[in-house]
Amino acid sequence: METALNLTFIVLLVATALMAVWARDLLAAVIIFSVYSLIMALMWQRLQAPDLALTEAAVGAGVTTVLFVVTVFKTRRREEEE
Amino acid sequence: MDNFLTVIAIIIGLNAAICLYRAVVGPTTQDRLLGVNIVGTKTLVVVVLVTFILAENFFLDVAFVYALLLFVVTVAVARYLEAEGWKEAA
Amino acid sequence: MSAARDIVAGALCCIGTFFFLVGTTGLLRMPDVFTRLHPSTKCDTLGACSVIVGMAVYSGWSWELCKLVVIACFLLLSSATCGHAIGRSALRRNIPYWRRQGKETGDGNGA
Amino acid sequence: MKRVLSLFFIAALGVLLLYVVASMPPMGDPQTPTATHVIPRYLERAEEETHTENVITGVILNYRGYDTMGEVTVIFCALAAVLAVLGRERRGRIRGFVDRSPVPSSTIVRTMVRFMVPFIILFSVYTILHGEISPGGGFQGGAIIGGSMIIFTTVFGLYESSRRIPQKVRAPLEGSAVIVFFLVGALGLVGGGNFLTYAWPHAARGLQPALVTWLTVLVEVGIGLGGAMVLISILFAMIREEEEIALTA
Repeated sequence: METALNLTFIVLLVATALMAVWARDLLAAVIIFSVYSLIMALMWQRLQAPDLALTEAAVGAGVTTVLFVVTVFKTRRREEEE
Repeated sequence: MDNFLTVIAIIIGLNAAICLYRAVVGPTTQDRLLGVNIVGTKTLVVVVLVTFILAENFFLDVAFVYALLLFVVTVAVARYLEAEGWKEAA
Repeated sequence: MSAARDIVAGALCCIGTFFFLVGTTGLLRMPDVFTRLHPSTKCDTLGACSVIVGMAVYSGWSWELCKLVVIACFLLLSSATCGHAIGRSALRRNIPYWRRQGKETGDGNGA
Repeated sequence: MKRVLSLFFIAALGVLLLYVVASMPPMGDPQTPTATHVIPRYLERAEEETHTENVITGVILNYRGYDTMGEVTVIFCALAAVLAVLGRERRGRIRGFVDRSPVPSSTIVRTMVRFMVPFIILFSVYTILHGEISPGGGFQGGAIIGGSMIIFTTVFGLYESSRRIPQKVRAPLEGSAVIVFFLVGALGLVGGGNFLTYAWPHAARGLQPALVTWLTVLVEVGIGLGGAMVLISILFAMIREEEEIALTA
């Protein structure tokens, strides 16, 4: 039962990481990456590391996402095709 | 009771996985943002459930920060999307 | 006493999960952003609040009860605000509304 | 050819890493060196040696104080790098991207943010000050303050936000984490101990626990304020439009 819970969220984590890498639209990649951070915070809490979960939720999901969005708006929206 | 809570958490997690479809595919950026908000709410509930599964009650602080930061991210990114195309228009 | 508390908490959790399922269905099946906002934010708020209130019942009289109630109140306020912000940003970016395919009325207030 | 080669290298690296992972002891195994040497020492002695109830805070700020000081310096260097590239704003109030957008922000969001931001800051103060008892601590609380300023800036604009936290308040506080850490470390030297021992061996015996606890709280507050100001400065430097200084400055 516990294994199933862990497995569900690990699969979600890997899926979000792959989607963030594969996205061509950089804004979409940033937004999916914030989901990755949220699920990572849940996994840290699952591993009984609440301090790390707090850091991941505050810095990873909150501050970094907004800074990335600002950067995307300052530069280009689409990834360049080869 | 612990097994019951775990089953509920797994169901909500699978729900979040389905909602992730909207965050990944969603035709407009607003769709993606909505998907992030929904997935975030679901993981927030799972954080609360995991707190009671592990019976470590001070983990609730994590849920608190989670809720606060979800609000911050959604409103900030929505505001930026609102102001998006004005440079080209002017 | 403890058994009754567990039953109430379990029932609230089941209600919350049901509303989560409804919200997910709405998020997947609705045609455009504005209609998707409608089921997902409301059902998610209700689902999350009922699960959190269920956990508050489960924890009994303690500090956790206080924290959980505060989280539920915050969620009640913030989720609605987030929905409003997303909808407004979609409106300002002129994302087209969904129209029924069969009968094109053209002026936008038909169907 | 290049593609095949890179795929081959990635596959080889993956196999190597999986092999290493397979030879690692299982997670939570009580027979590993970490579980037999380090953890029991921390769990048994941390309470009496560091006088903090949260063992993690004790380990981070007391046992591994040098590491944390390095991390604080790294954060400060990140701010220095950002400011070296983007430049600090000159005196006066500045405008940003969302300020000059023709679309004003919504009344509902404004009201909610004005209502929420004090509670967010209150919770971050709780996180900083309660960090030695419950999870949390200086850097987490600082990041939450940074989040509250992010939402305030994006909704009310950089003009209003930089009026609330002007540069002459922000600039001296940015280094407070490093300064407080070094001062507390030097205080240990003055008292006759080693650098960063948080201890005065010659002080009265009854004074020692309270002293260690209060110094830990002081370091937490310093890290929290410094981290928050660094994050806010990075945000302001990034969303600022090029030196557009308002006339009423």
